[in-house]
Amino acid sequence: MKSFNSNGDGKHKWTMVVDLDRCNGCGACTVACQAENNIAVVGEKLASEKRTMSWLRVERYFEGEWPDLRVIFLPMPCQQCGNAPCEPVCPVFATYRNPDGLNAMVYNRCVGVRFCGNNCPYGVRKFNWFRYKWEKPLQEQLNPDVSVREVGVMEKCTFCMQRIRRGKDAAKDEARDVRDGEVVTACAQSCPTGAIIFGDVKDPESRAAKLVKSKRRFRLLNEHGTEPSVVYLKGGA
Amino acid sequence: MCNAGCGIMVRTVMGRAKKVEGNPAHPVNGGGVCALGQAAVHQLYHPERLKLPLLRSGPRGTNAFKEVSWPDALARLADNMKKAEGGASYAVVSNPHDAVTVIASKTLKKMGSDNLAVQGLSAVEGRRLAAASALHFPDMAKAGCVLMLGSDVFAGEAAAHYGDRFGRMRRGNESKRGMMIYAGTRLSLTAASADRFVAAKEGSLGVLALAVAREYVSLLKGRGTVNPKTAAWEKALAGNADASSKTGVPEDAIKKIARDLYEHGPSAVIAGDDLTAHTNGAQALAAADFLNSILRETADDKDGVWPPAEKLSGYETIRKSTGVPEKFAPLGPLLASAANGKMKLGLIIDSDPVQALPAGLNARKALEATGFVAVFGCFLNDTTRYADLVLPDHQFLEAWSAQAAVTPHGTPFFNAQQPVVRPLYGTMQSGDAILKAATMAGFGIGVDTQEALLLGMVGDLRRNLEGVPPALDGKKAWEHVLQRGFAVASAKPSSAPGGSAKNPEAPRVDDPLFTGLAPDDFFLHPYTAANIGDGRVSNISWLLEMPEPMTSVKWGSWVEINPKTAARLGIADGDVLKVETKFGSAEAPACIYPGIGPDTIAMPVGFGHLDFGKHARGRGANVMSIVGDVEGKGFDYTAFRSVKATVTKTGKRMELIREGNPKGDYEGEVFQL
Amino acid sequence: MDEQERPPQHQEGERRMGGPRTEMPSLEELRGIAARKGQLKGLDIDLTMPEAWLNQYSLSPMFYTTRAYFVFTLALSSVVAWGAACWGYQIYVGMGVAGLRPPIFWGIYISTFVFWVGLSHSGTIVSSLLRLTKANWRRPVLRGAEAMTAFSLMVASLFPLIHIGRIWRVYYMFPLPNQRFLWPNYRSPLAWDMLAISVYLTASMIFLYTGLLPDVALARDLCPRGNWRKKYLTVLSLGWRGTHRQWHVYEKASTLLAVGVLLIAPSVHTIVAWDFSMSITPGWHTTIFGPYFVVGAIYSGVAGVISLMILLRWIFGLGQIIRTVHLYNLAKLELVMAVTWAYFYFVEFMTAWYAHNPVEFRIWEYQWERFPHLMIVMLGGTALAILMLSFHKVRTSPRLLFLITVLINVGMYIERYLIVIPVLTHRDNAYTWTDYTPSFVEISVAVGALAFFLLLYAVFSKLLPVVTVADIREGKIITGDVRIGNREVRVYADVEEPL
Amino acid sequence: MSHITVLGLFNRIEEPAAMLTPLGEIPVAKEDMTLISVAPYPDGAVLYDEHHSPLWAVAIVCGIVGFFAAIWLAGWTQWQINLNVGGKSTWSVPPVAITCYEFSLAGMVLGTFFGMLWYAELPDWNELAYDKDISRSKVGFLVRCRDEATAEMVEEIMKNNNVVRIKRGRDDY
Repeated sequence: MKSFNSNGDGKHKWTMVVDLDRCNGCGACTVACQAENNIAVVGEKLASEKRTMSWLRVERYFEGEWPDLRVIFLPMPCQQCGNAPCEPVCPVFATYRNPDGLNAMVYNRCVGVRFCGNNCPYGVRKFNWFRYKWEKPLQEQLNPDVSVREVGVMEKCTFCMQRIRRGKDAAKDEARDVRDGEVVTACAQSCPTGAIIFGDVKDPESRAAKLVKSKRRFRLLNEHGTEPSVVYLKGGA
Repeated sequence: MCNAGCGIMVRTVMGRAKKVEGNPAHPVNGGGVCALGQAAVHQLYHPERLKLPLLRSGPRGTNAFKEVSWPDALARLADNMKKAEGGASYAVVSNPHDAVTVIASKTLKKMGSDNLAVQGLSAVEGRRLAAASALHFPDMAKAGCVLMLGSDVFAGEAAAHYGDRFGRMRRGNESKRGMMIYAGTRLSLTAASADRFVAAKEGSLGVLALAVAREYVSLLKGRGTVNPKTAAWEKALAGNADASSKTGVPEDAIKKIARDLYEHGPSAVIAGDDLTAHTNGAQALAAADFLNSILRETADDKDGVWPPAEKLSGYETIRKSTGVPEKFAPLGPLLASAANGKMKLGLIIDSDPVQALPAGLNARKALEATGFVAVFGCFLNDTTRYADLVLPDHQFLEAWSAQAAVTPHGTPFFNAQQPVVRPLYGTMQSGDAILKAATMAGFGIGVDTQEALLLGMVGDLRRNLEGVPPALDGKKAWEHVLQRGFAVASAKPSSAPGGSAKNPEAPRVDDPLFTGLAPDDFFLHPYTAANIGDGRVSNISWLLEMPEPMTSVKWGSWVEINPKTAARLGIADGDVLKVETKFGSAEAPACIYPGIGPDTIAMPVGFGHLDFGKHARGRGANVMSIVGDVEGKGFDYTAFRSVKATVTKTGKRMELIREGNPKGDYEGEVFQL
Repeated sequence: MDEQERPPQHQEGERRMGGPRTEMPSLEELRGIAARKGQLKGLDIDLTMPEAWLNQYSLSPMFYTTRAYFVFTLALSSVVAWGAACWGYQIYVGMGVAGLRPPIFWGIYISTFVFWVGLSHSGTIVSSLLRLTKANWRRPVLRGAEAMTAFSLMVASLFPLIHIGRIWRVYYMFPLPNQRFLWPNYRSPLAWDMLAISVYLTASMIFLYTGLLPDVALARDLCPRGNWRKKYLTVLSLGWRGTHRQWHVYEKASTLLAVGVLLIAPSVHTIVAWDFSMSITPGWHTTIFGPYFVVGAIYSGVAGVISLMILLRWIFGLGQIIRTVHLYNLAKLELVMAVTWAYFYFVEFMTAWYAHNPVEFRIWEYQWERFPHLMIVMLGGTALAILMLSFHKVRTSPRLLFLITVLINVGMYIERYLIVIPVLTHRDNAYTWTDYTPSFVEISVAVGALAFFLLLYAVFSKLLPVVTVADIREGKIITGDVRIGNREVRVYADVEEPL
Repeated sequence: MSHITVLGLFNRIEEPAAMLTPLGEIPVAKEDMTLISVAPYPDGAVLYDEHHSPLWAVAIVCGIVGFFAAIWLAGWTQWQINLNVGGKSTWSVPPVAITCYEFSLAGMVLGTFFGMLWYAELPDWNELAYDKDISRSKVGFLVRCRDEATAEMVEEIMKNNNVVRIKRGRDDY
């Protein structure tokens, strides 16, 4: 049964650093994610029921009153928690922590009890309420590296697992380690302000590894003991 | 899709475009791509794209067409070109720097007309095109403090560019954090990221610029910074004592801005629509320039906030070699003369003037009165309703093209673009179609295809591009540029004047004028939302489903209203409001939005298409249809924020589709940020 | 002989309470009914035999079917069919037809599940507790209570199936050996839940069946030749004869089963509570949930038993067997549970309110803001129950008892709704707050489930004896009247030697 | 060895109770007598149960079997499918404990039930000495006789004790 763990060698710990001081809330990451991960567009009616499938959203919080307003943008992907609350509640091992430090989601195993969604304090898990269709010829755009999810399964941000795998395969072919910056998630790649930095914190020279030591670092809802892999850097001077 | 000229790369698998990625080396976007750019692949595979030329079969205004063959369509276009020889033709394009614009411009000239206009050309953009001054190209990334005068750069065009520069400014260097102050009339997306938001009255930002300048100069004096011009500046700015009451910004807030600009330097001012979209816009822009000139002259600019004049001169070189027009016809007079029946041929290229231009400009009437209207584009839209011929264009991922432009921080560049996928349908590139028809009509410009034109361009250009070996011939040089996607124009010593070397002259800023129905009407504040931009992409479901960052509304338009005002008028979130101006009325649901002043309402542009595919048709209200014609002076632009509106409840309700919870977004402290 | 043929004396206490609602029909009357309605035509009961009335009474629900019953069953069946169709539609189209939306992944399917699991609790707990304590008034109540457990548990166990997104992959949750390393995760509370529910369902079915065994044999014997029931009754009775040996083992087994079931039942509802409290969701993650759920379950279950008993009395005219004294005793038990339950409410709300944990407090506020009517029904229902059940008059009035117990269960349903929903709508992440309204499909399925429960009961009453004849007989055997001075009292023999 | 069984039906429990002494004199052993009734009579009302049926032991053994089955199932699962879920330890105790509890009780209940059937010699659908009137509150008293002579003597005693009906059978229990 060791085959479960064979898709990672445990050499990496992928981490996303989100610099809130840089994030300007433009939402490019959201659409990049949508394009990369075959995320269905649900349409107006389902959107009005808040059933959008986006894996990454930019939350916006207001503080104060006109004209002394302060706004905080908070990009919210799956936090890939170290002690993920979503994992132990799954009755069929559809989600587990892989040796690369990611919350892997095995769509094929999922039966759709949705406990993981309830237990996620960040609210980043999405459920396939329906069979979503791609109107022709939009299906031509679908990324062949990412499966299109069936009705009745949970899905969520994977830290662009397919890109990680591609990067690792390329590195393996050339018999070297993965270089910093070789693997970037779609959101990090598209982010105009460079607010999202993706990397391997086990590589001490990586940008992410350096940034997670920043004095501005904090993690969301860490009081739940979830140990997220997404580290935020506090905004403001 | 947009005019910013970002460098993009497209990941393709088996001949299918999958994903748009930024070109990390490109001077505009530096590797990032905005949401609109990402959606290019969606546009490419959009189910509602046009596949064959369409000839009008019903009355105008109905979008009733029959399909015709390309030879037939081109013959008709050529016929009408012949008929319109002389000054009786015009063209509207969306991108001033694009190859198709060059073709349109050259063809029109051949036909004896110089009526080439750009849709939606804002004052800032117009000024930038005509710029000879580094004053308009401060680099935010290098600035220690930047004052945004109503410029919502993160939601407008070149969002990726400004995002990139902003990121660098803030945390390019962990030890030195750039500061951003935003002065404006609405808490825009850019204002949300600013360190300080200063709320000013509608149309008063020019006055604010002068007031800040005055405080800045007095600071200079007080702290003993010696500048020969200080006295002159002081004199020029002497008459702005009542700025605080005119702008609604308290005196100490103005002083604080000046102090920040002084202390955190090098500083710069970036002006935007809040400043210019009023009747006093030209003066206000001059005021902002004035402030910029002071900042530039007093700055210790070792970081290079201000581009050197010779760098900018490269733009003139590539502009000339590529044939990008220097000046465009002002839209207002052009459309007015078309409306008077003086135009026999109109070419509308990749733009939608009927939907996107203020109702006061009467684009619809102009098209109706034009003898023959040919529309080039990928989709049927509001403008094609008035077209005689619709010529389906390649989506840009299928097309050869090039742009010659200058980045907002003053780097002139030349973009070379090749098709990433084979054309899906029997479409033809607009440039090719125009060239073919023009050749048939006898107005040929010497090249047959857009691709040939591009080769010709590079032939002229190659010696002016950095990194292109001079030994390469035109074709090789083009391929060389294509490999990188772009080339930066090399700087040459130039005699062009850099900056405002002249003695300062006191800019004067008049009070803004407003067309309104009653004195206590609301200021109407149309703005560009970050999700669908100016409306050219509002048929793309990815973008419609992306929440507008500030309101988090998706799939529809809205009227932003201050919570207190709403409470006073008994308006609840989702109540459908009727917004009425002198020019008409529009209905949209209310969105209680804390980031807007109590005397203002704001509406996003780009909605309310009459026809733009099933996603855009009839979605929301088109705010431009109720915006008027108070013409600005000095540049070609419209003072589209000079309208006042009344707001009434219709009694209907329409729940806004929001991503976030309107109550919950005030409870951010849960995260202990 | 005469003495036994005579209808049983009313108990002393009962007479004080105003006596039974229906007078015992005389033998002649019984014969008359039999002749008139043809109901006993085939039924092989010799009405001249001693205690024939007992056989008649306990078996007549099986053999005597009115037109109203058919109409009622048909109506129930159509509701069930509609609910099933809605479920089918949901499977075909996707879970989206429910009103769920992120982050509200559990809706009324789960609250209904908890409700039915809760309702299932008292059946066996009451039954086994009364068995173990040898409470003699238990006897007529047993079957109804046990059947209620079995059926409500069957209905409850449907809900996880209705609720899951890919019902066609449900076997992933079972430990079935396979080649693909698909194995359930025992660290998930849902796996515990599934385990507990299936164990409880098995145990309560066995408990019900064991109790049924002698009565099935009775029905087999009394079933007329050629009646279609004969066959399955013969098979189900397993050849039970009632030898001394069989009775002896049976008694032992009953006691052991009662112990087993009594140990399983609280664990089941504790585990159902852990489905919630093992999460880290504020408002669910509380240590009180285990006992809170168990007490709530017994509270709602006893109310369910009372309602059902009264329904049985009314529908099958069993007033002679399920007498007011039984309802009176159950109502006393229910009063105790109501008070305990009120205490739990107090503890729960007090901590949330006083500690002012921001997330929990917001949920509390939201509950009052969004569901004030539900909160009032829920809290007021319990208060009213305590108030009313304190009155002797109420405890002896089936009509009032029925109203109160139904109100209690309505309140308990609301309680489950308010446990599941507001916690999910107002999570840690304020940006994701949203609202939930059950969709038409969800409501249809929930109503269909109620109808299914009633239908199961209705069908059960036609297939198997709905009253425990053997236990009542046993009660009669060990009962005698003793005269103390001028008063005759009924006494029960306890034949087992005390220590 | 073939037996003859005699089943007498009585109206009251006192009548078979009174027959014990005469029957003992024939002699008929206590093991050859049994009472068949529609409701349980207390032990000793007529007879005592002579058989030892340690049902509780069966229940406990089955419970223990369930316990170890659970350890095997939940424990083995965790050991073999060693996936990190939510940072829970590789061999997490609470799931095993809960599974053990449930399985033990399930084992106990199932053991009790099947043990009951075993000791009660059920199911047995053969035509056994029985009468439907037992379900109508008659008390049946069944005596197994070695030979015809004994059977006749037993019948005689039954008749002396107000028997309602007598049935004869062979090879019963």
